[in-house]
Amino acid sequence: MLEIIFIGLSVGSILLLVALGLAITYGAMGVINMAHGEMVMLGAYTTVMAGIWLHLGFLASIPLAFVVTALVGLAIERVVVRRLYGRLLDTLLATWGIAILLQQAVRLEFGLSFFGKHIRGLGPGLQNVTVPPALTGAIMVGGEDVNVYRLFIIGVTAALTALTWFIMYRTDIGIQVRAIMRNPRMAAACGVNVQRINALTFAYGSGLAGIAGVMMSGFKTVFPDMGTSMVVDGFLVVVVGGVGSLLGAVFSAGLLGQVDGSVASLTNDVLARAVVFGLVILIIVIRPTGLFSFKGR
Amino acid sequence: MSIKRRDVLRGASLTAAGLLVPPLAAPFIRTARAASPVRVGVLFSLTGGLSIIEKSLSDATLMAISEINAAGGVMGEKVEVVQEDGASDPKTYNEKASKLIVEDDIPTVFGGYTSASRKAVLPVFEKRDRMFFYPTYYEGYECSKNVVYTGAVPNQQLSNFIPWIVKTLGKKKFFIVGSNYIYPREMSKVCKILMKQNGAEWVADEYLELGHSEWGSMVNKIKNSGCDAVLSNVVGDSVVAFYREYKNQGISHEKLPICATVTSEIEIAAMGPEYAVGSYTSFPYFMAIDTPRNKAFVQRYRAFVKDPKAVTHHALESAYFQVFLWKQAVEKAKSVKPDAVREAVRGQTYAAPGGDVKVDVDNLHTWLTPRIAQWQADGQGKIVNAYPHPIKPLPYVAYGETDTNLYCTSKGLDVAKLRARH
Amino acid sequence: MTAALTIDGIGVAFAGFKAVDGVSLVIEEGELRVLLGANGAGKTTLMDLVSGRTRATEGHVFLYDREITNRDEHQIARAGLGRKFQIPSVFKELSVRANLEVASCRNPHVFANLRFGFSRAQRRRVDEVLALIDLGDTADQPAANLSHGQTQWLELGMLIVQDPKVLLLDEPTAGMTQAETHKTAEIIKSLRGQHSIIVVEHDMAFVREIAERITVLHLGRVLAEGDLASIETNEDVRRAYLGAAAGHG
Amino acid sequence: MTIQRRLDYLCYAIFIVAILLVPLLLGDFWINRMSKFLVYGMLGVAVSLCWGYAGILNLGQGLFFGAGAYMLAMSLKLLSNTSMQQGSDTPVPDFMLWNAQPGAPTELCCINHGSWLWLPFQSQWFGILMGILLPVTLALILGLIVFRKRIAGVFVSIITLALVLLVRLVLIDAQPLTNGFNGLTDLGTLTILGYQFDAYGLGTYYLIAVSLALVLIGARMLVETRAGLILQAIRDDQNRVRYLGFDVPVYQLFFFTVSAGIAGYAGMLYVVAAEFASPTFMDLAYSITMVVWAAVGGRASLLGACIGAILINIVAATVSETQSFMEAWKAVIGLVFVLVVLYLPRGLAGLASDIGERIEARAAARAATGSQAAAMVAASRRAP
Repeated sequence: MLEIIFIGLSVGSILLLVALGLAITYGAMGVINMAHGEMVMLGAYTTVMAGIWLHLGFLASIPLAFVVTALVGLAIERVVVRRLYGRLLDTLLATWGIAILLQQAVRLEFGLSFFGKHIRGLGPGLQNVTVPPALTGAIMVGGEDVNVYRLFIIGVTAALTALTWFIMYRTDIGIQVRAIMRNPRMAAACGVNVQRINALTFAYGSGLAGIAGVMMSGFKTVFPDMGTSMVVDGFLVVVVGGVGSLLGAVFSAGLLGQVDGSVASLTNDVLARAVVFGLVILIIVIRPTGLFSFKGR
Repeated sequence: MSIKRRDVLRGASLTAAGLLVPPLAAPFIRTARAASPVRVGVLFSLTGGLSIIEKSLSDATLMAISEINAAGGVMGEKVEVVQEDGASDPKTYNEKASKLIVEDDIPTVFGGYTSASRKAVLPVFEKRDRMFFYPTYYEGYECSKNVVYTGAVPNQQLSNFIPWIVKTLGKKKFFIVGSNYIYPREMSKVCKILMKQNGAEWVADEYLELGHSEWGSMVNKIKNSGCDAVLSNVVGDSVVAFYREYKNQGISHEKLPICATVTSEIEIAAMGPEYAVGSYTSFPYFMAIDTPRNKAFVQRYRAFVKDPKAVTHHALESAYFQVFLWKQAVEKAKSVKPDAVREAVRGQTYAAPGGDVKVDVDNLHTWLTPRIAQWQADGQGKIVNAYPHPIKPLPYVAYGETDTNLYCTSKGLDVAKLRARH
Repeated sequence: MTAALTIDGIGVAFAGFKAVDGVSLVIEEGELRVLLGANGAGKTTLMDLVSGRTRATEGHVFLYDREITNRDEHQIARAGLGRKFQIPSVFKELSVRANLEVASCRNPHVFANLRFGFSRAQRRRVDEVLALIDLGDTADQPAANLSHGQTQWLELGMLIVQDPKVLLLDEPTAGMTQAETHKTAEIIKSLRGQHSIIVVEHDMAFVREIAERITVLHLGRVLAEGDLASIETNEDVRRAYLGAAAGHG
Repeated sequence: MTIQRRLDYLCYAIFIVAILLVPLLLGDFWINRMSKFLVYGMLGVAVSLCWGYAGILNLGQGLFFGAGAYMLAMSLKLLSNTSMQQGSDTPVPDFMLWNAQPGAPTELCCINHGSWLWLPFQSQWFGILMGILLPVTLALILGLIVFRKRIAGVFVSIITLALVLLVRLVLIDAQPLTNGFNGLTDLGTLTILGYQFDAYGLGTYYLIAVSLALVLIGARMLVETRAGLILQAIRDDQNRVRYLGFDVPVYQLFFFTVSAGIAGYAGMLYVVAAEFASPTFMDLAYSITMVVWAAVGGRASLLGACIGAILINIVAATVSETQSFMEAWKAVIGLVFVLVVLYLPRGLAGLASDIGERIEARAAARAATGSQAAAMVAASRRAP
């Protein structure tokens, strides 16, 4: 029983890890960022590249991945997303295009493969990330083997959630972000530099995805398409939780994770996926605004 | 500002127009081709999720062709390649196959990886009677006169594997796990037959969505199932997550080994060998096969793809040698016509990197040598068991086909035998 | 005289706060009633209750002798009640004429509307109203191109085409210039007699121009009711409304 | 009738004539390929109707497309000779024999649990009927729930998205019934009144081209009715429409269902042209791709969305078959998506109407200056 709860908790934390960045970019900014999964992918590739070219360890890649993906996010915001605020569904389509571009960029080694140049760590194949031995294997807790890496992910997710909460609710920038969330024009009238805050928020959301990428690289496979399925799960979590509600995202990730984990343990993984999708539909039908919601833009 | 925007708009529309005009005209312009009499199609996914494997198959095929051309070509003619991208999507596969066959009028195509892609292109080849060389291990139950199958069928991966696990490793209780599609399900069917024959049993037969990477509950089930070996038919990128989760839940391959039918050098390199050390895979080819011929092959491949760390694997080797089988058939028949190639390729033998192979005269599948390898810390398999010689492919082995009682012969499928079975 | 709209002790509470608390009103057929009240007095909420946007927790609403309490908006509309919103709402991407045409569909069912064009009578009516609201020149432009005042008139025009028995007008002159306000008053006065009308307004000049009978709401209750003169001299109203509304100027 | 509308109708006429004439210029392969692309065009119409006119962004259009495709494919599968060859007397799909337990009866009724569901598909007409009926019914049920609950905007998109993922999952898992991941291949040929629709033949092309023309005209007529006008009003402001007395969910439901029916019909036609049905029809990426086609063409224009879908596919096919773009063509397509959303928010149709307006304005200006010049000339003549 304890094992099942732990698995559910861990599935939930992985969902939350990806959803956290989305909860920021979608919830706070009204941008459906379909390229969020590709940010996760870039984070994972940063880990791969840092290992090969800079001989950086796994843990050292975390801040690096944050910076790299945040910068990419910043660039995307500057070039594309900025022109699309308020056109929710257009952001979906444009970022879908960006997602394809990013996947191809990695697959084609940023175009160098055309000139017969190859960069190790890029290209269409699977990549390897070495996880420090301390994070592999299991430790005994109360007579049960507990997966150390999953514990680590739960810890990182908790820390990032706490950090995000702190930024959003306890700092000046957070107040400005929340002001923009509720009424961007009013916020602008009150002297908030909306453009700057939007750019920072988007970069931060992307950076979180980058960290998620580092985490994923340690136990999933690193390849150019790895992000596609993650972004969908992430959106389901955010929408079920209630757009713009950090607490909602935490709660819904926990809920969907537990449902997935326990159904998978009791029956099978395919049914578990089906139940999760069904549950998501049910929740949106019953509470279209999500479990936790407030009226935003 | 407004002028600027209008300029941008105009620029964009010009770009769009520029992009649109040539394709619109394309169907009407017949480009004059330097018509080599020897043209082949190459159809693998260069984009999309499956390109992680299929790109390497495509590279191996192109390498074989360039080697043939360097050595003077086929019947004195350089082989001309028309390549298309299957885009990891059966719809695209189907469309590109018909492009190669109907539009370009190419008699022989090398390609395909998943069963879904093969099934999507098959009608195109059969209706127009062209040849398709398919390099991937697959589930069997197919008897097309338009396909030369150069990968393993279940009996070539399992007939030695299960008995060896039971007798040599002393394992009696299997947990069967696979991706949720036809190949793993069919493999599991053959496994169960062999388990019964060898006095072993299975405690579970579980499936996961293709591409699924959340293994927490499945590995937990394995741990609590009381099995003493895991038979894995898990495919693709799920494999990496599986082996990692396995170790991270504290299971060791020493006590409870994963015995896999799909895990190849590619996945081992991606997960990091430390997660796989001690586990087993059954394939006709491993990169570690210690012959000068194979070592030279690996070196040539690495040079060809300009990647000193590139790995070779079973489907890749098949993708490579099947081009030579085709070359020999063409030279024997002195024709590239599909009919002629089909008849000439029957019984062709070739000294492939992994050992001798032969196209079966009856069912157009390939004689291969089953091998079992145990994965080592360097990411290579140590071959712990091998047949002394290639064995006959039996695509209907799950339905009672044996060496002496063939269902699929050069005359086609013997329906009566299959019917008797049902 | 028959009662066109009867509101009987209606009320609603939001999280314990009674926004409208047992309001009763009777609008006679053909009457033009002005609803006055400070911000938060419950005017818009009362409109929401009557038109079905908000569900009442107590009381009843009758349109002539038909009860419409807590029905869906479209059922209430079909029963003969039209409403104009405080923030003008028109179909921005449709032409001005199309806006009116939508309102002129008599049969609300989808299959009944699977036909082209509009009857001669409908088209004539649309043209008349276009003339009345002075938008004849812009009839083929998208409604998004209209000025704020024109948008208000277009919405008013849609209500006229819809031809309901009872009209609820929520601040029809909000944001208008003096000339526009005057024009609006003319339009509304031209409707008097054919429709029973409730107007919510702050602009006392406008109220003076159109008002016959006035009801004053305060804190969700009816404070006073009577003609202009009696309301203007009512002590309670002076204290509650004019005092509180001083900020409105 | 305004000039713009007249031009609009002219575009429809040109398009329809073009698709009827184009096969005269094409070889077998391009006829087949264009057949498929016209089906995509039909999907563009369905998306535009739902999204551009009703304001409902359905990210699960693939569900209806796939449902239509599978229904017809099931019938055609039973007509295929591979079903007979694999060791059974009555037509049973080959994969059922393959998945069957040893010793199971080889009858469609009872070879496995649920195989009886295939029984009515022995009639080709049942398959054709279901190809429309199933998507329509699915849309009705889904729409009833969603629109009555006044769920709108991105939430509808998320529900449809989750639904298509759910159905795809179940479809793949029900392998003994559906052949799972491999889909239904080796199909028989659709035969109507003795005529066989060969995938590469002109017959199939014209079946699809005429269907597309009819769907296009039908959809256009539909949005020109009063109901269509009301629908667009709903897209702009639901509440206003409610207060005019219309039952908004019924209108949304009606057009959502029509759109689903078109998508289902497109699915059937696709099966005829491509000769297989696959669970990838229900891939999320495919559904999103359809939406992007419509966006490129112009979501608010039925013809625009239709042409957009066809053009994008021609571009994609051509770029991907250009040797130097072989591996990069998806990046090119991605770039086109981004550029279109940024610079052509109303798609190619918007661009076309802008150009039309500019030409009109310029012509008007020229006419004005022309008459001015003539007046000056006249004036100068009069001068001594």
